[in-house]
Amino acid sequence: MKTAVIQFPGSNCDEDAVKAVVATTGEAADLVWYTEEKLDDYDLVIVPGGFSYGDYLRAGAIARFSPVMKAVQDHARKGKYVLGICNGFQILTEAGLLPGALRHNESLMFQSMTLGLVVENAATKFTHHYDSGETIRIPIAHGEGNYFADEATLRSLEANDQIVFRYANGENPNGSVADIAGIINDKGNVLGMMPHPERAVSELLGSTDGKRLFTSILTSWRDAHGRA
Amino acid sequence: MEFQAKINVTLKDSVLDPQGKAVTHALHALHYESVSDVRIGKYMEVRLEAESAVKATELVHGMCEELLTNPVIEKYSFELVEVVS
Amino acid sequence: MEFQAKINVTLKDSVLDPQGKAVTHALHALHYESVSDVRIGKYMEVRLEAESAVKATELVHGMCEELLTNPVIEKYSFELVEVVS
Amino acid sequence: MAAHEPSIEQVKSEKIYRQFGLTDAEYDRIVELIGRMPNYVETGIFSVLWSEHCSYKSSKPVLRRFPTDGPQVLQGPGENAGIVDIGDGQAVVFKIESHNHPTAIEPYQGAATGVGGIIRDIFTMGARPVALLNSLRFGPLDDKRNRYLFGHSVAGIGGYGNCIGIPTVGGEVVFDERYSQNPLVNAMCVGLIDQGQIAKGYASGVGNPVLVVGAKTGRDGIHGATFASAEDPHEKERSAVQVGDPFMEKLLMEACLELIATGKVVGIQDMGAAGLTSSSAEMASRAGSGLTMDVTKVPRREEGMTAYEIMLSESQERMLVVMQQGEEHIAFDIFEKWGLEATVIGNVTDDGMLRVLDDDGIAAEIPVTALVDEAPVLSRPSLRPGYLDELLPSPRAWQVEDYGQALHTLLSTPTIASKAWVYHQYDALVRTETFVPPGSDAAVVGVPGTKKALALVTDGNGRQVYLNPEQGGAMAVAEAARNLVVTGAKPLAVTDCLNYGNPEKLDVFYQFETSAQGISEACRVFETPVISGNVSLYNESRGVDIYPTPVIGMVGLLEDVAHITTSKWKAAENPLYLLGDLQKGIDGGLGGSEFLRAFAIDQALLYQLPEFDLAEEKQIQDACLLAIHKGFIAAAHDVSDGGLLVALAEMAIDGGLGANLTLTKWDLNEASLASLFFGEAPSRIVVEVHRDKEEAFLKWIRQTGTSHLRLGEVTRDAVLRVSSDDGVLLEASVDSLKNAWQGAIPAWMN
Ligand SMILES: Nc1ncnc2c1ncn2[C@@H]1O[C@H](COP(=O)(O)OP(=O)(O)O)[C@@H](O)[C@H]1O
Ligand SMILES: [Mg+2]
Repeated sequence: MKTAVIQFPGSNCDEDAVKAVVATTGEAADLVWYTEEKLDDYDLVIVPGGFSYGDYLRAGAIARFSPVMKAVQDHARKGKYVLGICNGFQILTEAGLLPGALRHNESLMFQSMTLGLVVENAATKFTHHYDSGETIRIPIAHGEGNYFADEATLRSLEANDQIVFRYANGENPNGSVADIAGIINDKGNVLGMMPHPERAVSELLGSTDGKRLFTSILTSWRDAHGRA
Repeated sequence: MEFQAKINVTLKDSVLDPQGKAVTHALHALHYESVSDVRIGKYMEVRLEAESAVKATELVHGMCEELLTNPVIEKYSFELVEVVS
Repeated sequence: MEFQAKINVTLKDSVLDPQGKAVTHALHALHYESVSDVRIGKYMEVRLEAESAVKATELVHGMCEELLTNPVIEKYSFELVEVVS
Repeated sequence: MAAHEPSIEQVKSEKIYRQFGLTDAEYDRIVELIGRMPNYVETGIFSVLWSEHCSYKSSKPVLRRFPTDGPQVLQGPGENAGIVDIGDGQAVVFKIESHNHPTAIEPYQGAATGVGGIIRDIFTMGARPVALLNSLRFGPLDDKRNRYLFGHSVAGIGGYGNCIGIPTVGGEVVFDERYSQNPLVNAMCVGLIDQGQIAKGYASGVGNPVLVVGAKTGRDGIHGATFASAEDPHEKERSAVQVGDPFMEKLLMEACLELIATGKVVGIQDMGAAGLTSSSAEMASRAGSGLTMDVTKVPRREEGMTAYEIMLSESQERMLVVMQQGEEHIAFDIFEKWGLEATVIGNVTDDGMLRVLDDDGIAAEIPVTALVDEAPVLSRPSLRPGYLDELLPSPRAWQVEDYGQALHTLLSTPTIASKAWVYHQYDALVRTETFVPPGSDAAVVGVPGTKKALALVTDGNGRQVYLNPEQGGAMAVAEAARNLVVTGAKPLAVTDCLNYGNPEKLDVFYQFETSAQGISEACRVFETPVISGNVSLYNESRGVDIYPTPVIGMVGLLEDVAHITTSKWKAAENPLYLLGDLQKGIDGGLGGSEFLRAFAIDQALLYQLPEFDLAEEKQIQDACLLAIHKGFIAAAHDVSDGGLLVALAEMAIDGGLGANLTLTKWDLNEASLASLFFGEAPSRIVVEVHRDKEEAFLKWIRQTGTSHLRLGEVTRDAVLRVSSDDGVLLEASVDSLKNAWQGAIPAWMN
């Protein structure tokens, strides 16, 4: 499995994502500069966290127009994997790859802490190594993670099992509707989440609960490509 | 011709405005009890060159829809003035 | 009487506006090359009760200076309308 | 000369130099040095370079006494930041800086640009910034304006660090009336570097091009440096506020590190206080060269800027770079890749002159030595303040109705309470090397690719320094070292931020020089030389000075991440020990404590501090560190603000476990319990020992001759219980302690 981690000028979790992919899957990951127009060689594209363009105007608003995003759109359309983490999730919603929008946290404060997430859907290509309903601990760090979608969108997200992660009971840090922390598109190949699984991949970092996200993707890809 | 667009971006009525709520509280604490509601949005001043006011209006609508607002949660209105130098 | 104040808050001209700068660049990249400058500020709609327009104007000035703006870097202007229900 | 600028004669006759903060004597000295009367631009240049902020004219003679050498020191004070060897060809680069005055005017931007400035100091050296810390002082939270200053400063610190992607891993916050008018915001940055990559601020090599890189220059912060030294920030002109652009700084950082790595950079320096003026003068001074710069080539954001304004602007996110001649294109290419400007504005000369050109020719021409080497040095008079000799012996006895209640109250005083409200606004984990995030004694960040890690801390206690400047200064260093040691790290070196009131007052200057003396002594004992630092004077408003508040930033090394130790209790039945002398703790009494401040604020400044012995402190720290390295210790936490019970409560809350503590055979009558529980005598550490290693620990600790006392053991039952022979003295559920401790700051702020 080949992974591309997109690097916008203000990305800052790009190297962390590379490290996490290498550490958890043993497969290589490349940093890909935002001016790149082709991602054909890659199986998984990670849009990492950070402040792509200083997050001026709205988080992710400017990044979605950068050249590489056309390639990310293509990649997604072909059914290949796209994972947006934090700022990456914001960019994917701005780009229309995922429904809804991320508003300022209700507290109006940036919030950074490790908290509980409930795996709502463990049947996706990204989460099948988790148990459904399991609570895992993953760090968050964002100022605009307050997920919003209108009634109709919410209903269809629920109906199609597209809500993949919710903040555990009482731990919603930002006011997201329905405690939503991560969603997947209807085709099941684009996942966006505010928490940072790449920050939970070793005992030293305080949690290893992020590992299984990456290993889930790897085995999904291997199964689909008939590799061991 | 040079124009200035004064654009107001606000959250749609159906979207909660925590900032507005916080400011309302703060105003009450400062003894502005007669304030009943505050909504907070963005204000942008954009200077641009265009052949005509019609063309400029078109351009401003374009940039509002493409970049300056997120239609999932926001709406906008603007006023265009010609800049005479 | 009920009033609505529409307040625009902008950075003073001499103060750097990194947001405006970033948005200008982005607009250029989106082929709105004719945009020469963008300044980004805040827009607020405040509803309040007051005996008269004069009194309401006074109140709005008060809250702008006390809370809604930081006079060290920002300036503001507003428009007052009576709300007839 | 630009239109409307005062003439040379007017500068003199109308004493315009006074508005810039120059004295008559200083003006005369300038005339003598350059052999003529300075014009307006030259006067402005002199005024900023000779300001307290840039010239250190009051503090220089005092700073010279700091120990700055050691086998580990690769770069001491004098560069943009100090550098310390951590082995294997790598080094750690760090410095602390104040942004107090700007914060008082515009807390969000003031704090944010403070962070931006200190980050530039680190990557200027060629180092990759890996961690940020801060040290904050505000007035009490029951005041609305204090809450505004505190809330916005914290948001500004987070806003900058979070965006640029450097984790903010630690710091401290203290609330006291003395800081209401003069809040303190000190920011520290730590970077890592390969020793071969070190860059310096030298403008050498005749003909080499001088470039301005990064942001465009505007009228921001003109005279910020003088303003930083001015008495009352509120009177200061409003245009002096700078706005930070962390996104721009991120680009600038990446571009500069890429540029330095090419090896074609001769010298590089960030533009901090006094912008182009101080960066160019300092770079020329270090190299003994001259510089000629054409300010019309400097990219500007605003129209009609004069030479004066361009030279003095403090626009953020800019650097001055000297490249090897003919290699400019390397800079152009790299900066273009990052979407930034790099512009040649002049070149290095050998005539020792700082020469500024504008449209009209020469706007200023001053010998660099006159600006830098000849800057005034003051030997300010000082006088021991009378209050010091009127302090009463520290009281041991205090009437306390209910120790449990008193502990809850102490835990909910904002200075002691959990700072989670603060550090939850900081991204502490970006870079995925933060092994101990905020919330323990010191933060730990890994050194990528090795088993090593750095432990980082900032510490200071203004009230203690006020009560005993020399001892208080030494205690600040000791506390910083102790916080590193309990984390498992060996202290390496110090950066210091010296925040004081008006140095023209004899007693303030006494506090300054005497506390610096204490810092020096302690740094010698701990073998932690001072490698960088910053001085902030004139923290005074309406005649009231802040407490003398030296803040110590200290960095320690863990050779192996396996030694990382945190303060939270780990397992039930593990024994708890106190390292240090319990009787001395009792005898030390309540002088200088948070307890007095909380329960008898009118007496908070009446008493002497508990005794402090540097040699004893060092011995206890050495023993603690060795015990950790020998694998005896499950958790360790020093006794500081709030005293012994607060330290125990913090360990309990973090671990979610309780403890049974039995204090027998001590003279524990009413007359000594308060000081045992709440006194703040230094040199004490609580350790949780692995149950199966208790015997080995005891055998070993006895051999070292370290005072120690078994306090009791950890319990699964989350209750903190303290008893004596006479029965239970205190019993409190850890949950209720936790609520008091965690709820206090949010209750004020949300
Ligand atoms: N301003 C701050 N920024 C980041 N972390 C902070 C800040 N203030 C306090 N902390 C963190 O809270 C914890 C407790 O701080 P403090 O009570 O000062 O510790 P100590 O008494 O051990 O010096 C530490 O981990 C510290 O880094
Ligand atoms: Mg401590």
